[in-house]
Amino acid sequence: MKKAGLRGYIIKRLIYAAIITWGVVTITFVLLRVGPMSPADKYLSNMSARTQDPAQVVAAIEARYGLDKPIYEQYFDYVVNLARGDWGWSFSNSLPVVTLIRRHWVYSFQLILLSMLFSATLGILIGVFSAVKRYTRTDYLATLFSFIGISIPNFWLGIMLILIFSVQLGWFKSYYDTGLPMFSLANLKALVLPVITLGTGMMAGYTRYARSATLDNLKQDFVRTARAKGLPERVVIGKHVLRNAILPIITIIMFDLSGIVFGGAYLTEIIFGIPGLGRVSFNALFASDYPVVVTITLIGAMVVLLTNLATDIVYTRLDPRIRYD
Amino acid sequence: MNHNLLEVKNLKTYFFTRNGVVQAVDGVNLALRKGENLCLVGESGCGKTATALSILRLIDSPPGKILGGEILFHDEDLLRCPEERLRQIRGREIAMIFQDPQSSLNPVFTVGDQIAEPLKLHLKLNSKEALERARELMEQVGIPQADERMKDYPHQFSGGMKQRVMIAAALSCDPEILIADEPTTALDTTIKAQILDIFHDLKQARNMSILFITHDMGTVAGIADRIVVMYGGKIAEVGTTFDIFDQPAHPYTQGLLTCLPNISAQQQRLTPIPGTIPSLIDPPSGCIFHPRCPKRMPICDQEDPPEVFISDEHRVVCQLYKQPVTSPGKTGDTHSAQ
Amino acid sequence: MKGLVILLLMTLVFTAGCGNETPAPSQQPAEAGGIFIEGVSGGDAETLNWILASDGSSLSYASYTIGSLATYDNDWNVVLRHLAKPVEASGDGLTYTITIRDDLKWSDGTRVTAEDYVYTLKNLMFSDWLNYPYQTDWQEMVDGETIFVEVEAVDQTTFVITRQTVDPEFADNAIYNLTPYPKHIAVKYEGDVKAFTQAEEFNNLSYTGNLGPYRFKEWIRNDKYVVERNPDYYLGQEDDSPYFEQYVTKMLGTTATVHAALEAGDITYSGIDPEKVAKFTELEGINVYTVPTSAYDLVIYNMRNNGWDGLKQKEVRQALSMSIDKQAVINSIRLGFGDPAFSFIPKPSPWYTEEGVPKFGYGPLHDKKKAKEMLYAAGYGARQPDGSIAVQDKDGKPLKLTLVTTPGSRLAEDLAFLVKQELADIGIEVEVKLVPWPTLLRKHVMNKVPGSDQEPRNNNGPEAVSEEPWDFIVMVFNTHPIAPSGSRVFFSTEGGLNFWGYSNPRVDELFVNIRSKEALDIEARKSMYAELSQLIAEDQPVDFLSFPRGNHGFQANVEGIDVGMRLSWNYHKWYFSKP
Amino acid sequence: MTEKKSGQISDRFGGRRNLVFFSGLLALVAVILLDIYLEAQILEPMGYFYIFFALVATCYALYPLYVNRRLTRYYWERTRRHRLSVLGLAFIIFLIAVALIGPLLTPDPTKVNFDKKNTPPVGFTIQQSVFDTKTDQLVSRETPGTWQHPLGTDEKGRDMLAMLVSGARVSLQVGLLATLMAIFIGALMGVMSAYLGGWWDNALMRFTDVMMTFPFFLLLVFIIFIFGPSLAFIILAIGLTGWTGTARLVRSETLSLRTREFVMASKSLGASGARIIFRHLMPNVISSIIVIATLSIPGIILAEAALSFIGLGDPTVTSWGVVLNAGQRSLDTAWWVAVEPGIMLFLTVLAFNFLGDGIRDAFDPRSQQ
Repeated sequence: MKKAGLRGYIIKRLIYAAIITWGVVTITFVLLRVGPMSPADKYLSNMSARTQDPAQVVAAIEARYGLDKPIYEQYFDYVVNLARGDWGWSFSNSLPVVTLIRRHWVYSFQLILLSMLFSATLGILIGVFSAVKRYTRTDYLATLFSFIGISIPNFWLGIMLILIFSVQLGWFKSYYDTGLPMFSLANLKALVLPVITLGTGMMAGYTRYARSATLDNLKQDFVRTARAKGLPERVVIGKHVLRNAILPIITIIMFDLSGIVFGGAYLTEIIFGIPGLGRVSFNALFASDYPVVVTITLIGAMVVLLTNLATDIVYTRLDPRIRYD
Repeated sequence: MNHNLLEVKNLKTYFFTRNGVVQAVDGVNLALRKGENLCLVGESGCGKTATALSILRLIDSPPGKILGGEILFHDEDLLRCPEERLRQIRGREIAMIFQDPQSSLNPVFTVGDQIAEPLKLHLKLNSKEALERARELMEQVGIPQADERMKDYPHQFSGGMKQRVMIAAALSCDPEILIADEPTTALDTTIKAQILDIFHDLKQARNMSILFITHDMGTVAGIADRIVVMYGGKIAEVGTTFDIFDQPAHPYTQGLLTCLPNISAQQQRLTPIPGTIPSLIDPPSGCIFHPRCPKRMPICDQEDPPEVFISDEHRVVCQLYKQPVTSPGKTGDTHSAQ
Repeated sequence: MKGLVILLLMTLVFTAGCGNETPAPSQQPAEAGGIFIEGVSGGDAETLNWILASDGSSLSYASYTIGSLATYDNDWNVVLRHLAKPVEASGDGLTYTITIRDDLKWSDGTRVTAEDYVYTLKNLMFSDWLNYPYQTDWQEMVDGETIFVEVEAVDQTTFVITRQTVDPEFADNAIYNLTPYPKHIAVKYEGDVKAFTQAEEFNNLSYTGNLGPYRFKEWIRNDKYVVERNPDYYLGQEDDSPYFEQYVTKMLGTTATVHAALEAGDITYSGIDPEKVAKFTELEGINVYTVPTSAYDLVIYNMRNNGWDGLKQKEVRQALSMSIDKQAVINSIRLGFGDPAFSFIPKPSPWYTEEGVPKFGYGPLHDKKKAKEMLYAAGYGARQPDGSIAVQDKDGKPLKLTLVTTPGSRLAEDLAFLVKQELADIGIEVEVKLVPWPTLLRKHVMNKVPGSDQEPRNNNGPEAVSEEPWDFIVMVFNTHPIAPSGSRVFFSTEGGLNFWGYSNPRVDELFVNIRSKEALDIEARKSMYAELSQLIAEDQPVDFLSFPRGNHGFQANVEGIDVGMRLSWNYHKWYFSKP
Repeated sequence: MTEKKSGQISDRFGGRRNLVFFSGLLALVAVILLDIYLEAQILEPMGYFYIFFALVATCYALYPLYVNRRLTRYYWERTRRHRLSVLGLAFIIFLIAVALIGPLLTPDPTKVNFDKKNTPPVGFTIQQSVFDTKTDQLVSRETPGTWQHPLGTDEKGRDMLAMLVSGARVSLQVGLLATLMAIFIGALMGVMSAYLGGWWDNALMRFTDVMMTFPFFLLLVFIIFIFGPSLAFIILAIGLTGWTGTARLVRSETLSLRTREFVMASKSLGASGARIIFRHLMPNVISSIIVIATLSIPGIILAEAALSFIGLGDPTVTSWGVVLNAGQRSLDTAWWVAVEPGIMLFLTVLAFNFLGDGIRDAFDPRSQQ
């Protein structure tokens, strides 16, 4: 009964995921084709090229990128090629989009990973602490801090950090060097400001979630039971409360990926010149290199979809209370 | 010789809420003797639970705060001992069971773990030993297939079974005192009877002192040795089961008893106590029961009622009994409320 | 530096130029070692498959590994590169004989032959299927028809180019920039544009053998482009050059980041904003070199039918130019790092002249009062009771004109707002519209005759107009100082980039003459350029503002730099001094 | 007789208020279509937004607030308990005043003056390189702040104060109008989905899922880039991409309400679908909508600022993001250009967050204590 319910639930989620994937792919195709700049237009933005016969140029360039076929055939090719792992050819980088992404995703991943580690650890710590010390000055300070953290525009924070620590104090001047190992000291140092930039907002959010989740659970009867058993407070909080509070927090962290993290990482990479997918996408956008932009957006969507799916499924394992029907 | 295992003296526990100060427990005295089953009865919100929680200092703070009094356990004042010492007592010497087994068990740990937890903590058993002991305890409280079921999570148990788990966890370290805060309230009638049976057996088998808190006079009759009746954060009447049921002195106790369906008396209707429970933020002056009291006297809203000993074991706090039977001077329960 | 000089490439990014100071020659011998890092704030290149590239960065990236036939030094002398000897032009200016070195090799060891060049020209650059963007450099008009020049291989190292019309600047404009593709590899992709675009050898320059001082190592898009020392470099056989282990182009996002990196010593070289020059000059470890450039900024007047009518009158254009202060541009925007521009020929060019060139907006001809008088005379003003002139449209309404430029470039924005400020002084209100480059091209530059089924082009004849109306556009153009005749695309009536609709028969004639037999005579050409300068400055189809100077900051341990307009012409000989 | 008839008509729409709203909406759409058809600018695009905003605000905020004065007062009392939310509200009112009146008092924010460039705010003095025409040299000149430009000037000598005031107007416009768009679409989707149920519900919710799956900002950037950055379009695009959360919430609220007795009761009395939706469901989810609207505003203001910051803002308006973008470029020469708009942005977002938090607590039945 239970097993069947779980399997049914997972199958249902997978079917949804498939439908959503199809929707996402279709929308990206539409975006790709409504773009007013075709690669031919892009080519023609070089004014010297403009002296040639435009019709001939357009035909030649469209042939270069397979855009001369009827639209339904293009759609079909697009879907099939995506499935085959052929994500098109960058208009302005002279290489397959897939190669470009394979090169750059790690930098985004590193930034996001470090920021999440930083923000989740600190955020949960502060949130739990603030809940335990609720209605004290510490708590109010933590709450105010989280309000500030949520409200501070992260791109502005990035600039301010540069202004203070890089321009005025001269502490963090180095740039991220792809020639060095990803976790080399120099690169980690170069990532300090970006991680704070991206992490502060998230941390503030997690502080709030952690505080309210901890408060919710602190009110629960089982906390009293645990105390009545004579457990020290740190075990009561650290084991009984946190174990219950952590699931909703993790869910929120996972769901955060879509809006806050990707948007934030995008801006952070641009501000700090980290060669991740955000910066690639940004540069590609201004080069009107739509296949790259669209594919990165698509990847973002798929990451969101998969993490949500994974979170849902893992949740069923982690939280014994969940019922699947 | 002091045969009181636990003495609560002049306990005051207030809750400081946004709307005002709730005087949940206001000068309560009571004593639990070795091997007895003491029942604390009263309507909801009269301070029973707050009293019980105060004993182990489990009041949520804020908003609750224990303002004064003493709680003597083996002549040690639990209100003044360090937190560290208190933790050694909790679960080891004084265990507690709560009203709602549903929420009192942590949903994300297996019941086996939760029963074994105090064993590991207090008796320093290793995991294996603790789990083995937990299994035995589960069998003792009548959970079938304990082997299997200890790996289950609370939500896979029925309400009655959960309460058995709670009891097993409370009993794990063989405490001297068991405080049971309305352990049967959330249960069906038939399950309730089974749980009460366990309590009955416990007293027989282990000679354990039990502080049993309930609002249900019917439950009380079956298991109590002595009864404490509380009203509005204060003690109304204390006496043996026989005293209370046979010669209830306080009008409130009398009221409670008339509420009870009495089959032998062939009553047609239950007589509820008229009026509602008073606000403990702004309690009525004088006797707190006077607005609802059928035997109200003019003095009742003027003066605090005195504590009167009707017999050695039977005392009542009411103006009706103002001509005091002089106290024979037995120690223990006789501290004045003032 | 960038071996291929891109002619007339309209760009908002300045390339480096020429010099006015020479560092003391170093005592130390050059020695290989160290990594040279150039910091840039702009975007990345598009492709290393240079024939497909439509941007300057791509050509410059490729030039590190492949080089061209020749380049220029700071005195504009031709310096041979792949050439074994100077290009021999026949007396009638129609035949060019080109002899390449015999020690040039592809990566697979095969020799680079004249046939490779001929193939590259005929089968790739002149082909329909590849659409080489700069085909016009190799075309000529014969009997009203545009045809390609003739190319023929003579032997292993010699090939001949034959023209039917004379162009004295053909070598400068086209031949010296020529770079070959290996025929034996390229034939595999012939005719298949997709395969050619995606060909791995071409996209990572793995074929370039000993043709350039460096070899391709790594390209991380939007981050850095790395080339490493080529030990086989044909010029390095005697002097062991180049001396850097690697030459890195590092993209750093904003100029602020670039400046910080230079100051921190993370990079070796970068351009420096005028505001920062004083600061970097004072820094111990940094040398700042200021050199002229061949780019100029300008305000273009729309003389087509969708611009303000007044702009069609020469006097009105002169009046407007007269009220825009060139010195203010140089002082406030460039902080002094610039020279006033009066015509399209930059000052270091041998063809530069000021004789007879009116200097609107400079010195005595910067006169707002006189400008108003001229506008009044042209019918665009009313005399006020107090004798002053209120500038207004013919119908008596106040003048409101639109200036279009691209956002994101601080320079263009500053220029636009300065023009707005200057014209506000004579009573013309200017609305500044910031439009992204592609949109600007599509909506404001490209034009066609209304109602016709023409494909929009940059110049579709005098009747054509752009989709959106506009009055001024602020842009930056570039001129080849040795061969400025390429500017005919801007200023002749039929010029492919004359999108503002300028037409002067005498100018057209001069541009034709400059590419004819009579111009083979240097003096004759000089006088033609002088007349062109005078005519265009007189007509003011555009208001030339300034030729900026570039500021370049190097770590002080970089030796061997020949400071000048062509700052990096010998960059393979730069080296780090030992501490 | 006629009164009865009009009553019937309005009943079909779920009350007179809805009738007024839909007539207004219809008229607006007609004018827009006419505008497109005639290719004549009857109104600026922003004008339509304002009319729409006023229509919604009157029908669904001001009017009910006025009619239910007691309830309004009750919620106000509850909101007021949060001192921070009152503070937030005060700042927002101040900002609205600045946006409305400020432009009349400050100079033209687009007026450049290169002689006065990079003037620091009052009380600060900086050293900057200027070109000295007398010596033809680059000299370092001490530039003190002046009261003429209390907050300083930017690299083109534009007055920072004037630009910030203009930015306040833009941010509030975007924040309020785009939120309204998003909430309106979201609420409509949510209620429809819940009410229609079955296949429709499934389709609408999967579509919501698809939209939710896209990283919001990346999608927004792309759409704005493709269709061009004008303020009206930015508002539209944010509205069209930012509705998903509202749709989800409204759907679940409606679903839980749909089975309640009063809906059952009116169904059994034969009420029409529209009547049930507008008369019974909408008013009951409106408190959730108000809460989510207040809490969405800061995110939307930030989205516009971020777009402007990366160069995709409307170049014809001076928004805080645009100034910030310029400020980033001159970080090492004129720090205040980046600092000042950021502080305004931060305070505005903070104020809306404070207010939103207060309103949420006020409307949350769980925080009854």
